[in-house]
Amino acid sequence: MTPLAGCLLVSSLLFSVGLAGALTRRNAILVLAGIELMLNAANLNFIAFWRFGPHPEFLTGFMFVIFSIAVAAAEAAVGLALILAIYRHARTSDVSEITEMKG
Amino acid sequence: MLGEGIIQGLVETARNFFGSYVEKDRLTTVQYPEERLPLPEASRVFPFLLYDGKDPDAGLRCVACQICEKECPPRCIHIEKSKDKKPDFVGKMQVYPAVFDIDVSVCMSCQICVEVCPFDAIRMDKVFELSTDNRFRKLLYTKKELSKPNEYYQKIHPLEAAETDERRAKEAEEAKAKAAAAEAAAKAKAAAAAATPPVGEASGNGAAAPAKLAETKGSPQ
Amino acid sequence: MGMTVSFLILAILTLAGGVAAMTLRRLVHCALALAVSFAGLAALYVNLGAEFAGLAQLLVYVGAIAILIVFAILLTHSSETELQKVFSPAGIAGALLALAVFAVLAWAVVSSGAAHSAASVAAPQTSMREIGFALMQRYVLPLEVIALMLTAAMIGAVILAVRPTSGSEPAETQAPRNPELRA
Amino acid sequence: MISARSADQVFVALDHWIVGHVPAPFQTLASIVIAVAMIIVVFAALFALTTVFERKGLGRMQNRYGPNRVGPWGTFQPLADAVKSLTKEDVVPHRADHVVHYLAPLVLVGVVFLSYAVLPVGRNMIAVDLDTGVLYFFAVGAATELAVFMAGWSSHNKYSLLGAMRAIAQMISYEIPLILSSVAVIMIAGTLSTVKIVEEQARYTAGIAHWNVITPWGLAGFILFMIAATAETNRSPFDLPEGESEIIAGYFIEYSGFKFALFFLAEYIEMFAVSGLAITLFLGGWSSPVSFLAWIPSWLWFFGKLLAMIFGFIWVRGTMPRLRMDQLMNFAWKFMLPMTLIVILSAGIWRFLSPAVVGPRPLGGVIRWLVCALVIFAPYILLARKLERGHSMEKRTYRFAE
Repeated sequence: MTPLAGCLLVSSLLFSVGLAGALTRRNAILVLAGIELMLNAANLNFIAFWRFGPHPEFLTGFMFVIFSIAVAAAEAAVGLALILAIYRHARTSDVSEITEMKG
Repeated sequence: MLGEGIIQGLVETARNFFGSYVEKDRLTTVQYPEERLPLPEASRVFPFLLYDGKDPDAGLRCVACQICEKECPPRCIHIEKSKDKKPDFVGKMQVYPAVFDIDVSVCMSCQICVEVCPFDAIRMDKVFELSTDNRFRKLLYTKKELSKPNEYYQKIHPLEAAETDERRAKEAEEAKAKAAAAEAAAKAKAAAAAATPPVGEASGNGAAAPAKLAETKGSPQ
Repeated sequence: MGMTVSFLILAILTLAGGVAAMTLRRLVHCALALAVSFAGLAALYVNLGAEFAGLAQLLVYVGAIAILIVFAILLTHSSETELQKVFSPAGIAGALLALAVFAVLAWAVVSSGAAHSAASVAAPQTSMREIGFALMQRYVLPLEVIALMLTAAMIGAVILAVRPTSGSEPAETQAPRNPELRA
Repeated sequence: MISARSADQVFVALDHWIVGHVPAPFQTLASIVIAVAMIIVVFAALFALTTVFERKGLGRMQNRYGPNRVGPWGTFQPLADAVKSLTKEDVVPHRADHVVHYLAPLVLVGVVFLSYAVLPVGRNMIAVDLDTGVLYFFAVGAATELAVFMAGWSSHNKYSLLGAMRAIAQMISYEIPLILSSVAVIMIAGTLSTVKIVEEQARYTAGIAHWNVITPWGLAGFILFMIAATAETNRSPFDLPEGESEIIAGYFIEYSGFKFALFFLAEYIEMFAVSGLAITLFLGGWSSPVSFLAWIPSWLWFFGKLLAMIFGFIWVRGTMPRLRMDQLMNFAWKFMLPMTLIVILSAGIWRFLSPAVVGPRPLGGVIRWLVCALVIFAPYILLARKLERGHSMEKRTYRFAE
């Protein structure tokens, strides 16, 4: 197995773990954590492709990761603020109990 | 301006810091075990027993009256009377304590024992370094450890000791005078008894009693 | 050829952290495991030659996001409640779905030619100077957009998370719903 | 100057000599082990010394002696402290989260020691010369917050949790001015490598070194950096995470014996690390301030500056009372943050007022200095007046003080 394939496999495994967490856990914070894990798996892919790709000198994948980290920071901040607001509203952070907008 | 006060404070602490190496006044700590501040005259911790003269057994003022034992609020004094008697400073025969223990871990230095003692036998000490590694034996002070000479008392509480000594000297003198008077009276009595018959004595007593009664009735109460 | 030992160790650490973060019962443990996973990923980036990205990952994820998550857990009192069983029917279904996704992804990785053709490239020499120039020249527009977005996100997060002071309008509208909140 | 040169490089030569005697496959490992061992031994010893010097210094500032019983002038006090903390019973609360409780001090100490990897303690004396040195320092330092949280949360004690929350809020708030004030230096030096930043400052003009601290933005940045560093390391007057009178001891209440000693160690080691970074960024690292003193070994310069910084920390601790939580946060966000941004602005102006713009050296340099100083000082006055509005205090008199 080449290093690139190894990286991609690790990344896909991490993605699946994040996905499983986001789907199964009921606490909103952990759902967010699962999403962060998936985002990180994607970042690992970018780094791997940058590192083993044909043109590392253009820094494309690298820059994508930098920007992605910045976006993730913003996402986490807003997401957790949302969870806090919802918690204050509904007194729970369990996503399966927040059913007020259900049709 | 913002930050001015901080600089003033920093200057002050820096003055303290560097000043402490040149000015002795900036270090007010007394290095206790080596240096000691003199204790004030009035300082008093834990009682001790006084004795006169050289021999702690012979000169011990305590007569084992057990007033202090009864008055002691935390009950830290334990006294056992002796079977025999010995003469006190005025020559009267008194019992003396066979056992006199003070548990200094219980004593609260309240000084009540000193105040109730009619014989000036117990006084407050100035010792305070009584901590020890054995809490069962070494904190129970026996008669031997408690007995201290009058000179020691004069040293630690000079004013009080002088007052006590003066009083005791007067008492001793009075007692001596009384003894002399008693002796003289006894002698005179003996001489009188030899002169007069016993019947006259009895009648004299009988005449005196009604007179005394009338006297008390007549008083303004 | 193949993967180096350090890569393997870091990958296992990262995955273990991720799995622990998604399966542990106590939420604070989950957050700590998540931090381990993030740190492992940062080390992986450094291992792959992306020093700057790895350190940025450490600074942002471990230093900020993990802390944010921890704060959120404490502020929502989630650390005290016992959670659902991990092996509930929904849990098994989700896990199976994730497994399926992984199978597809792994199949794609293993069978694609691209993963094998790019065998071993010498580690690209990227100095901080180059990264800086790239950020300031080629990627200056994304950089500015990101800056704007971060500012917007910060303001948004503050507005969302700030507790409405009693007397202001949001508190008035919320009051009948949960009166104990104002106490 | 041969002897001076060799005295300067004596440890480097020793390192090379030892590594040269190790079989070839293990040479990298040996050099790593030597670097790590040296860092741990030297800075742990400095920690031991600092504890006694701090107590003596504080004592002198408060008109007392400080420890003077163990050994001559109390210098063996750290040994007694070590024996005491090692022989104490290790008490763990019954309901504590034992694993996390156990790990927290280890993580903290480990992380804090990691940051020494990029500190140049002398010429050619650095564990790893990273291209991203300063970023590495801050990135590794970010993990201390998590360790503090672990300690506070796992103890299952409301005071330790409160202390941890305070500590984290404080550390996050002050990390921003800390990083921003070092950004000015990074901007001027054009590199994140600590070695290059020091080399940049080790140049001499007319016998005086190009230390960043002698520029207006460098001076302001240095002061802001040190304030932020004091808060970051939870030292007085920003020690309210461990405020004894309010929350007993903060996040490490439930630690005793050796684990408590580890927390104590981590706190001091972190202080040295941040001081070392301040020296690297602003005080010219291992370089001497004037060129005729350059014969003194570089590591002596570094450690001399470090001791001076430690004295500064002790001095501040002996002077100022603890802040309140709201004062702390207001100070971070309303004063430190704007001021660090202004420092960055001033550094930018400094960069563009090169001699080509303001004229030749002596006069041009003075103009440049004054302009940059004004850029910092005018906003400072405005900000200070705004902050002081409504807070003016009359001079107090204390009835019983005199």
